[in-house]
Amino acid sequence: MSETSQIVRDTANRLFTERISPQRLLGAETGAWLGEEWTLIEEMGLPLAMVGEEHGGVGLDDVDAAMVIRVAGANAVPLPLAETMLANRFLAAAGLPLSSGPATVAPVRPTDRFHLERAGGGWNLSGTAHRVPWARSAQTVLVLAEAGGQTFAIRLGDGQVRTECAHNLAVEPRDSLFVDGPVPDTAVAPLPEGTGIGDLMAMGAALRTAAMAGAIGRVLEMTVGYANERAQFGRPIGKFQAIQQSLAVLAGHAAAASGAADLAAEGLSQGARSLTVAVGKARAGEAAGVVATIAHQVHGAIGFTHEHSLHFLTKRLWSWRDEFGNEAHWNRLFGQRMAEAGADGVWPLIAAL
Amino acid sequence: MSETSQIVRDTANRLFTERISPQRLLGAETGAWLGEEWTLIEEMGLPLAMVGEEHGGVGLDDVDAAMVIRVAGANAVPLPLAETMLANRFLAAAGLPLSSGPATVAPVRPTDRFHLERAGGGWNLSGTAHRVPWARSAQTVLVLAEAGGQTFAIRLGDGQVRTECAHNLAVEPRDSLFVDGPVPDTAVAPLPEGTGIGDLMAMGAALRTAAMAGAIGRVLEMTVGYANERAQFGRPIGKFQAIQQSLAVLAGHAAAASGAADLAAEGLSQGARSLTVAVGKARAGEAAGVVATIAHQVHGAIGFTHEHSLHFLTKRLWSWRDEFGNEAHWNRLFGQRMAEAGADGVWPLIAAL
Amino acid sequence: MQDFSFPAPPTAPDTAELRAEVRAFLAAELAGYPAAKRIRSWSGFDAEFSRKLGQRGWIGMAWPKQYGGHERSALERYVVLEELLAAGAPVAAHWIADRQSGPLLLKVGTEEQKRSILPRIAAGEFFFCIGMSEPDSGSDLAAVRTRAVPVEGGWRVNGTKLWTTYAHHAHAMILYCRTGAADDRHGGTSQFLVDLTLPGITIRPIADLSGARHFNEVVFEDVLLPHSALIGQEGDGWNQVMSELAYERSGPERFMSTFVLFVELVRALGSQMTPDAAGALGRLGVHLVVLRRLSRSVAGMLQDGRNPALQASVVKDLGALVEQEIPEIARQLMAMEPDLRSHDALSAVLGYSILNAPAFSLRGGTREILRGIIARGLGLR
Amino acid sequence: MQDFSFPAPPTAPDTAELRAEVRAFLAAELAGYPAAKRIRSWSGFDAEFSRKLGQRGWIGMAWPKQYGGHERSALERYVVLEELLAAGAPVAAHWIADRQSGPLLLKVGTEEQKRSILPRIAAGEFFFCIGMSEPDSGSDLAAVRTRAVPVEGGWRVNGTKLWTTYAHHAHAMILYCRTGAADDRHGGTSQFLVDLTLPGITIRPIADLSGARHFNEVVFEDVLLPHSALIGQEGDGWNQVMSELAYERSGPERFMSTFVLFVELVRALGSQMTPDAAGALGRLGVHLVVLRRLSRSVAGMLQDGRNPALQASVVKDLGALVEQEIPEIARQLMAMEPDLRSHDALSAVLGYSILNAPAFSLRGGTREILRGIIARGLGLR
Repeated sequence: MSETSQIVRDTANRLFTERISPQRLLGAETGAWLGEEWTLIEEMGLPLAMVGEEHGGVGLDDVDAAMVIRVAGANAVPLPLAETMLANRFLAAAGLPLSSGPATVAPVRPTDRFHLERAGGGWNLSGTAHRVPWARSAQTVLVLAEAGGQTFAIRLGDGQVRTECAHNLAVEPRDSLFVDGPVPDTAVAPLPEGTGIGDLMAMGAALRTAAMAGAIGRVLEMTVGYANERAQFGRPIGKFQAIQQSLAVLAGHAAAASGAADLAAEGLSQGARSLTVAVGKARAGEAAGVVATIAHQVHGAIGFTHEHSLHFLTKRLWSWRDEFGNEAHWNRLFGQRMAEAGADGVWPLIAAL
Repeated sequence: MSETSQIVRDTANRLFTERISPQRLLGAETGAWLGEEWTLIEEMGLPLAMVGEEHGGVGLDDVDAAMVIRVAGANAVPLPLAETMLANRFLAAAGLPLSSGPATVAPVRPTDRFHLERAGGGWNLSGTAHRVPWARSAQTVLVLAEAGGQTFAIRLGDGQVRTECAHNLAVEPRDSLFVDGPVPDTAVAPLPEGTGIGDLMAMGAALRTAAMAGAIGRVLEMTVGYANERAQFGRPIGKFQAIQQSLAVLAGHAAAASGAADLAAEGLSQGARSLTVAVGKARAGEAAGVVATIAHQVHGAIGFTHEHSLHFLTKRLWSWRDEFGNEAHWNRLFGQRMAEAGADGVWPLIAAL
Repeated sequence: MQDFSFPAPPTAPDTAELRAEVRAFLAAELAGYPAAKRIRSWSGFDAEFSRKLGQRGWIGMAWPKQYGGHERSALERYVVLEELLAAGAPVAAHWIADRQSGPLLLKVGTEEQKRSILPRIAAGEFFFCIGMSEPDSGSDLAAVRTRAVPVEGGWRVNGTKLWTTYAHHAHAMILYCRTGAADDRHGGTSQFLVDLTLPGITIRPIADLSGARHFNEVVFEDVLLPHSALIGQEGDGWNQVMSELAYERSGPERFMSTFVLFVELVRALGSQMTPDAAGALGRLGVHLVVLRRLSRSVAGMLQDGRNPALQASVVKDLGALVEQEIPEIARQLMAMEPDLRSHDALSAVLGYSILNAPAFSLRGGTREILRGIIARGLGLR
Repeated sequence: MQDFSFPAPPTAPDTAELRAEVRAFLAAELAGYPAAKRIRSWSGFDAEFSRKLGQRGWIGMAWPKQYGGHERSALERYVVLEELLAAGAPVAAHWIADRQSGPLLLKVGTEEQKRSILPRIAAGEFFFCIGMSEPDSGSDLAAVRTRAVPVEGGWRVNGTKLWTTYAHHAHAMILYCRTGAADDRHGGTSQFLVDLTLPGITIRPIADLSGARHFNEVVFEDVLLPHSALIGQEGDGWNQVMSELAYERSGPERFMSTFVLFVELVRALGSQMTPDAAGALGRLGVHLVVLRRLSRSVAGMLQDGRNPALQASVVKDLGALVEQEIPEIARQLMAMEPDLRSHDALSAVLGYSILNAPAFSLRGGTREILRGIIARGLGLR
């Protein structure tokens, strides 16, 4: 890891660890917007992490940007950092102004699509996207839509969208977003040749993979710590072989999730062309379920309460694994690539990753 | 359990336990035919267990007949007892003479079919069936085939079939059977209305379920016994919690397999109309894999040797679970029935079993 | 190695009529009751509904008539239980009392306790909670610290019970606590029948991870219990609790907690199910059918006066796995995001199931504890 | 809690050319080599093939040239290993020597040992077996009873080694045995370089459950070893063995044992794969890709002189699960009966895989032992 990477990572980690307390997380669950924390994050320049300096960004390496999200995931940061990073990346690619506040992206589900067409001097955009992260809080919504065989980035502001509230299991906003109306020419720009909606899905998946790996690492620490503290039958439960074997399984999946996040981060820049993003999201998603199950089993009833912090992480794991494509989605995609490669092409395909 | 059932069960168990030694099992693996044991089994009347007294059989209750196969499974009896019982059942149902020696049945795979047609004064039968149990040793082969919308039983003798040797993982004969030639009228008879080839599959599945439950029960005993004997790190491995937890899982699957075999046995008489056979074969097949895995894990290297007896049972479990339809086959059938019943019909369907 | 066998369930008198009666009742009572509520299953609390069940004679079904029971067979009772669960009926109010508090009193209670309490349970008007777990005594029941000290006129209780489900709605608690020396792990404990309105009892809510309230902390501060509150023999608490376990661990509630999700999944997949989806669903159905067989077998053994604690542990261990597997399979088959508050029934039901699934292998004996019991039965400990 | 991290694998000098070279070699050498033999993978013994690999410089690749090595990087070596395994090449003859006997000698052997043995290993002409397990010492390595007693001119060895893979084909054994007090569990052991042609050594075959012979029992009766046979320090056996484990547990052979079945499965399913089959296959592929990443990371750490024993245990534990899962998924997808001797490649390969899969989580450290090591690394023991 380069020195810059280390500094960014440590600084972000310090900020999140200091600020994202259980109280703030409980507040976020009741719908509070953590404005102070967002301001601090903006002051660090993190929302511009994935934008090159030539476009006014910070120009972090994509792998380092993913590491920031990993650290955020470990702290269950209840803010649209990944989404704003992504939105700005696409805005910059299209030559549109960056977002000056929190932003989000749409569509985020493989089946949702917007309809964009020329209307008068400008454009008309219509359509609905569901499960859009933080739509209610976004000052800018980046929408991708296809028209005439090209993919366009559309920069929408507050007044141009209607949202309906919905949530993931961690009570993070996952809203429905409705658009139907004119958009000025200045807010619409084509993306570079070869960039498409699939890239948004893939890059979102890569960042969720990073977040899951972070959360899983923290869950491992918490669970080992708890096992060493909690006594039953006269000794810490971590001394019981049954618990030890379970925690070893947890650690194995944590290692796999970490490797998966590394693979996904390395593929991030390539968007939908990257198979390692598919691999990463699928593998980390599988780990997420196993890890949450074992962590709760070891924590027992106490981990099942709202007071204990475990659920801030496990509820996110149960949510994130299904966002930007669940395991079945990405496993299937990888399987189809193997089928296309044919039996004798399977190994070359794997060895190239 | 009735007194008769108890007597049949105990007598069969005594015979198998006394006669089916590891040496005999090793002999069977090298292709030896256990003629003495077969004679003793015939003397007990077991091949006629599923034929009513009015047809010259023993007239055991089907549930008791399945129990005999369960006991045989527990002892890994390498003889075509289930197949001969089945063949005789169908021969009797068609009014054809029973088999006077070992017999088998065909087809046994969902995709294999024979072609039967009128030819001159008699019939012509042609076709191939694979994985036919003990075909090489059978004096009688019962073939089921459809003609003109009816299902016929065809009684073939030694000279009328050609076989090619193949085996399951326990090195039990699972031969390919080739038929192509005339069959006299006296060897062909229609089965009662409503009886079809599917019944043969289902009844075979029910008996394999019984055999698996027997073998699983014995594997549980052997593995617990071994865990209590084998010492590592200064105490019996059965004292280690990791082993205890694994054996508890094994015991759970053994209980499920036993219940599955009970369900299948109760459905045996109803053949393909019985959903409990589907349930039983699928559940016991799933248990078979888990049980064999845990048993070998606990036994360690010693259980992996040809000298130790564990493999006589585990190799049969790995084979039987795939015979007469594997788990996927029967699970799918049950799932399709649920789909046909519709969401609100699922519970009534389950509660009726 | 103890006997692990599961005899065939008793062949009951024909239960078809009873079953039809229950279904008709539920169809009427629960018309329009949404799947998002049905999924709560036996965690759904509705005192009015319980009262109606009592009026139909479906609580305390197998108890003697002299105590308000109906002297029906265990299998008839089983039919009612499983129909309630399959429909996702809100049965939490009376469930504990019907399943274990009543049977405990019937077995070892005083004539006075039986006469005063059982008829009210059977009427669906008197609800119980279980006072077993404590802050430092979850899996290790013998480590309870709550203590009842003999005083003039009865007992004085001090201590804290935790995870007491629906204590805030219950009328009474079966309290398990120490009455003897602290170093006598199993011998020095007793059970008491506690009126929760007594002075000195404080019930505090504990929110679960989804923010819902059903757990409580129940604090006893110098609570005075009359002599008549003792259940069974002083010092016999451990044995009495152990004999409750087969009731607690073998019923259909131990594998049907996500059955409503299963049904909604079949609904969503519809008739154009792929063979693989049919296989995945079929497998779950297969597991449920076999579990039901084993569970009914235990019900028969209980009716025959046997103690199938081992078999009950097997049912609960296998059952929790299937209950937990259903949401995992559902989300892969449907590729949907779970959302507890969604308008979409499947998403909401899935969300509820995912959030609650971890509890299935904790409540009523953790997976590790159950497997330890099974290992002991195998002769390994 | 120890460091569990897996750093990014080193960015090697471009290995594309080497990889292409190996593939071309294998395509030529293994043309017509059937899948039923390829599935034996690193259990397939072919001395001639090993010699050819030696001639290509693909054994002892990372060792110093002075000992017959080729001073290639760990990642280059990894490329060769994984290409061999992916093709199912018969590499058993030299595998142990290349993976751990050679590196052990290189690390702690005498100059004489290094000069006399390493070049012959690298030439693919000198094969090793491992003398660790004993009848009463499987998982509990510290319980070995075979003993070397100092005598004039060297050591006298008595005892029995078990499960010694390919001892009957190997030239030498790395013997792990007791040289000190029996009550010093870890301290009193040493390692020796044993010429298997010495008098007093008897090698007896042990058939595995399929009747195949690769295991042996190796009995030592008053076998005299010269002083020069001692490897490393007397009494340091335990530590030396422990430092071998990261080599033994992290390589691609720990997750590719059924890769040939995986390939045949893709072949059988063909291009008209259902989405669900693609999902099941894809998932296995995903697991393999991630394992490969972790395994290459460990190779990099080994090259850097670190001791990633913990990470290696993780790779082996996760890897065995996938190796074992492949046949289970294959049989459900194809609905075929496994038959070791079938003419049908898939059935034969499946049969071999099912019969051998149990060994994957036993050999080289049982699943329970590995998880115990991981738990210790987590700070739980």
